[in-house]
Amino acid sequence: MNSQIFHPFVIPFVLGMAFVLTYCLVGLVRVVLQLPKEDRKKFLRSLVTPKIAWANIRDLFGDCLFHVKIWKRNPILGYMHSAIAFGWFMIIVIGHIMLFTLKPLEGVEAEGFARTFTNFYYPIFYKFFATETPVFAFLMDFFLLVIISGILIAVVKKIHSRIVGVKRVTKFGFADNMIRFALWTIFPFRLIAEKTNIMAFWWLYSFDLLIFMCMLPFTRYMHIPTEALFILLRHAGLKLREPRKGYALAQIYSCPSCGLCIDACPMSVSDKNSGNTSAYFMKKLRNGDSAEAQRIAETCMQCGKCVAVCPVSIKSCDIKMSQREATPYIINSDHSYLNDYTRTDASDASSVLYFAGCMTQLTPKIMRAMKKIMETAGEEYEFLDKDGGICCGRPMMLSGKTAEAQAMIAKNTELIEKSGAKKLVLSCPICYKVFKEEYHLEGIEILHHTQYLDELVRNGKLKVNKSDVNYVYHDPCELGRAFGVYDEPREVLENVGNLRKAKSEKELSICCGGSLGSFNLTQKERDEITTNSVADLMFNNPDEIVTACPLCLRTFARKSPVAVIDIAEVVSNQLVS
Amino acid sequence: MKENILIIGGGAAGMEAATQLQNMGLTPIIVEKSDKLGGHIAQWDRLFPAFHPANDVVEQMLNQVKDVKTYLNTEVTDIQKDNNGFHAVLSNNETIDAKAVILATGFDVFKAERKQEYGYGIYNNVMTSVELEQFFRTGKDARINNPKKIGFVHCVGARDVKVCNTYCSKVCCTTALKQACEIKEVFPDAEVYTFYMDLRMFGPGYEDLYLKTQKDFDVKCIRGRVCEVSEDMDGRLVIKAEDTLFGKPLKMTLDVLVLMCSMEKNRSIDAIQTKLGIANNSDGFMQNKDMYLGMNGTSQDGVFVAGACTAPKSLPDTIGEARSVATQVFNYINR
Amino acid sequence: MIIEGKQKIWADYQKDIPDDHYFYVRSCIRQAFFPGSEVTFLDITRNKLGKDFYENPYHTTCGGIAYHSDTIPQETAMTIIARQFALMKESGYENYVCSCITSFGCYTETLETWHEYPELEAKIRQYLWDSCKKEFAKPKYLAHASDIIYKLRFEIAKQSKFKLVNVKTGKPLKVVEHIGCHYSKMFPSKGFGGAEYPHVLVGMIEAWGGEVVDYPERRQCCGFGFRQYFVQANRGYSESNTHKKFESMEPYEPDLIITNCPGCPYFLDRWQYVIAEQTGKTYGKNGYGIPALTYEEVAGLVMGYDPWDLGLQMHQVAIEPLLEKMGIPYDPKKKYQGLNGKDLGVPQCPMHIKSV
Amino acid sequence: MDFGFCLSPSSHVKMDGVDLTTFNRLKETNPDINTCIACGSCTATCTAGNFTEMSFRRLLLMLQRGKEDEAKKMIQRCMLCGKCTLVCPRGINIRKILLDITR
Repeated sequence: MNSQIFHPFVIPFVLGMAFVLTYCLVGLVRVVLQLPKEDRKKFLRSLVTPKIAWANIRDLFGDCLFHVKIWKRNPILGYMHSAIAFGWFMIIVIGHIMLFTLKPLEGVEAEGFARTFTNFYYPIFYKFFATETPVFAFLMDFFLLVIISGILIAVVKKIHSRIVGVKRVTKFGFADNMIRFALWTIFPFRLIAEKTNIMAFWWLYSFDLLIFMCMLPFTRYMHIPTEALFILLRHAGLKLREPRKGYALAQIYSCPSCGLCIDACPMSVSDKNSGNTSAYFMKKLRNGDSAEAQRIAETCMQCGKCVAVCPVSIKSCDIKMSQREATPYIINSDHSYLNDYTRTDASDASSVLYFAGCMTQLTPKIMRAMKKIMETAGEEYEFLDKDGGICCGRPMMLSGKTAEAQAMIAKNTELIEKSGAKKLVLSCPICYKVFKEEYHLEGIEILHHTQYLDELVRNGKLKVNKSDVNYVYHDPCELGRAFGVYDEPREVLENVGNLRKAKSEKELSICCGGSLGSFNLTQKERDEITTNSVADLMFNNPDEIVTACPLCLRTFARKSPVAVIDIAEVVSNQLVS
Repeated sequence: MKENILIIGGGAAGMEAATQLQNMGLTPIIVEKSDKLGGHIAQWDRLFPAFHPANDVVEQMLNQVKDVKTYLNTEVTDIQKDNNGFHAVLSNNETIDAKAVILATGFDVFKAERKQEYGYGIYNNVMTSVELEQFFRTGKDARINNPKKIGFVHCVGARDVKVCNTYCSKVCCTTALKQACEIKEVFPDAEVYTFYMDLRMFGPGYEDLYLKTQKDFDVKCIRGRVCEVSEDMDGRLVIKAEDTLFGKPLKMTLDVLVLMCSMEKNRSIDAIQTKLGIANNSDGFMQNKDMYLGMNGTSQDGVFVAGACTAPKSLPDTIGEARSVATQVFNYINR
Repeated sequence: MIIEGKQKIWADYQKDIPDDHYFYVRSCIRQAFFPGSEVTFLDITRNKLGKDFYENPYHTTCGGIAYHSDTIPQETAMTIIARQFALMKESGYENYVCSCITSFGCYTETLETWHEYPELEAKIRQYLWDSCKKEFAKPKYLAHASDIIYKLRFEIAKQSKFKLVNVKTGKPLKVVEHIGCHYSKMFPSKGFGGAEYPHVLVGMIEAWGGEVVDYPERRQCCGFGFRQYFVQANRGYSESNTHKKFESMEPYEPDLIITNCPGCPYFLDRWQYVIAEQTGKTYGKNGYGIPALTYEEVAGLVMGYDPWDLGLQMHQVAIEPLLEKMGIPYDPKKKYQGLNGKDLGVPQCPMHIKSV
Repeated sequence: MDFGFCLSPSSHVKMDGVDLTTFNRLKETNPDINTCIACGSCTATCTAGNFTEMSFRRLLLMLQRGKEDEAKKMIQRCMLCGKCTLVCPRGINIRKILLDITR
């Protein structure tokens, strides 16, 4: 091969590469600077702590290159992503190894542009400049073909996504479609250029890279560099502050609009609402369309399923919450009327305090069941909100009014601490989440009533007999996905009847549609979601649907062909008195 | 010989009864005091709850009775009963022998001027629901020229001891909302208010009409009976009512006020009715035998009643009763 | 406004009462409010129209002021009324006319109640006998003084020297008529024209050349009600009723208010001063109020009586603008002179409402 | 000059020219707001209603009768717990309306 070390066709590539590197560097600095001071310190410290560093490396390889999470979800998509990502990474690595072994500059006097940038472009176009040893040739061609195989799957996915097991695909703007074609054509051009050595293809190959590099920051492929930074930030355990700055900005740019969350989101049961899923939320945030971002943030039911399936584990729910917290409310709540409220029947001897919560006031059967259970178990119990009580504050926080929820939280805390209870039992997952995360109740164990029932059955305080009723259990979003409480309810149900599986279990369970999280969903839209969720539960046609949340109970009861019953009722019906 | 059945009143009840009797092989004879059949419903534009054109129904009914012997502009002046039936003398001096008599004289609209405080006939822009229905048919009424604010007053001449009508006239709530929607169609940017005590949307599809009135036509329903109407300097109407749900009296200026007048018994039949020995009930309507199994019968054998002459009725009720009176007469004839 | 509609109603509510031979009883407070009214009524009927109106010196209040203030039970009031009827019987009259609207309401109510409950009448007959040893007879016709003036309005018009017309512009005066609530609101059939559109004062205005103003708050009570204004703290409630009426009639710019009750002219007149003091607002032109007169005073003006003999200087709202409009001559100097020319002293002039 | 009494303002709601800006703003995003039949279920179930006279039914009326500042004071009591939305027989998205008022 000729012994040149420079040819003008490399210039477009070098320009593109320079542009994208500087852009990413500037972005990196900007994000880090946007972090509040203590978060920045925490982040930098996390880079050097061995445990976190190891986690970083593991995830950089696991997620960025091998896309392990996509494999778990959908193997074909998994292969497509890892083929392209890992394949590309390998040809760059092998290219640089060859560069250092071949040392092209040795003994050649070259100056100016060539001298400074040779190492930069040489590996990319090595075949043009130098011959290589068979081992390298084989490896380079092998990984090139791996990448092309990945791209072929991408083409198939574009033509008909169902073949690859994806129902809905994100609708892309002009830029995203343009860059997609650029990506598809880079490696075929390279293959042809290397095999036929026709100058036109080398130019095409270099220009393709230029287009790809220059457009990258403005398209979804920006997630390639940003995800790495996001992994580092995530492991540092930062808390999300504002919806478009710092940690959130990193997440916005690391969202690849892959669309997995669209299929997962319960709302995409209707075409109109599939436009309100997280993928589009991130796009709106990125395009700075804050009105639309606000609207979508307020339509989301906060069920957390998109976060559970997101291959890049972006916390879109938290970003939506911070978007709600940033809403300029003109009128603030005034709950001073709570100050002089005292419970008349406050007996401070009870060890177990049961807080029914507002929603359970509307499902009295749950309260009655809990009363019967606690009496049968001989528990020293007390009802905190027999006479209606005070809201736990979670719905207020769900609307972004964190500060205004504090009055309720403070008063409830005061009442709970005054009751001297050791154990606080909640029958509503919505309350459970706020008590676990926002309340500071020293020395008081906070339990959802599924955990409490499991504990009572396990330690023999409750004797139940097993009926032959086939139950299916629906995992409430705030109990399952939020806290991973999957097994206790299933343990309990195994003891009182036969438990059948729903089509989507545990962290994939479909939200009932009644969530208070969403402001905008109309009753009709919620019914569609409920019908879809009920169909999922009826998959193995159970006799009864068991829920562990009063809101799910009321929502399912409207659309379910079979009886919908709370887990406490199931147990109280099977008590051996 | 096919027995004659005398039907007094050629409205919806009379026509439908005649049609059914004809089908049963009897000979109905209709005596109608006005110049045409159809009664009140013939002057109606559209029917609730689905805005169905009224003359659709009336055409069909008229078509079915086209070869029934009918006397128009005629009244029964005298009637005797002897053992082989009824002997009636008409105002055109003809006589009719009939085996049975059906009173289907229907209702009169409450004279709105009796509610002086509403100023009907005194203030320029106060009209009744019947007149508004005429406006929808003809498109012309001196009182309506591009009104910006329109009010409907329910229960005018009903549920009101002061006018001695304590009964509910059943159909005016639904009619009011129907008309509210219709007038909103004609004047889309007008504000329309209805003043009600209870919105009695009793029938199938009526509650949907109520929801549609509120949501699609943005009609504001205020719970409070209008107590007083007066005219301000430029002839607009100042109404006073209490918004009882808000607990405060309110005052409002309107361009047009529509009074939902109640149904009252048609008094013109009183003479014949006494001759036949039929009394009135406490509401002033004809007293039928009993409200359940004897709703078409009366205290006199061979005398039957149908339609709004016994109580305020909607068109479906009237048609239903007309059909049931035909069978009662048929059974009576062949007993 | 469709005038035929009203005429139809007026035709329904006609009262056939004679226009002569009446036993006249006075009001217990009208002399205090507007002393000229009752004496003018008697002077017009007796001297100008030659009618027989007898007044028995022993007649008393009808008891309405106590009855409506809940200080005496109805039976006591009925016994007082029975005594009045007894005096009428002893004086040989069978037609009864009272000067006060509230009395008219009490008399009508009593007669109606006796009609419905004859045993109550017998009981009252017994009470009267036990207390005053008198027997009474129910009057053949009961009328209010304004009914009489209404019936004689055309005779008065014939003898009239002035019209309710603005002499400068020739246009009829815009006159607001306010009917006392007890006149026909309680028993519509007992008032000329019924309750909604009473004709008794409208008839006078039209007969004497004026033009009736029909403003929205026409039916609103003037707020006099004994129970309301006796206690000072409640008086604001009374004043607000009148205020509501004036706010409603203001755009019509009326020249005169004619009333037929003891309380209404007094409140419609006095509250204009209080409202002016409290809100700085007057309802007549350039700082004046709207004169509120009784029907007798208006009849007197129309028949050419001297304004000061009618006692118009006792009104709070200055009467001079009206006199100028009607072209009635008056001597400003004699405004505050007694019958024998004695100087009665000029009252302190209010801050906001002009009183010339 | 103190008379010992004063004019009491008319308790009448003047419907002519009543200020409906807030209500109309809410109507755009919640067309169902008109379908309220004032049955009072929301008020009966209201958590804040146990302690105060918070009443969404009354609040809607206040917004339509020109008593906006009263409405804005009342809404401060609301705990946004959402029970009203659950019980509303007309299916009105009450919680969203409560939020929209406060922005």
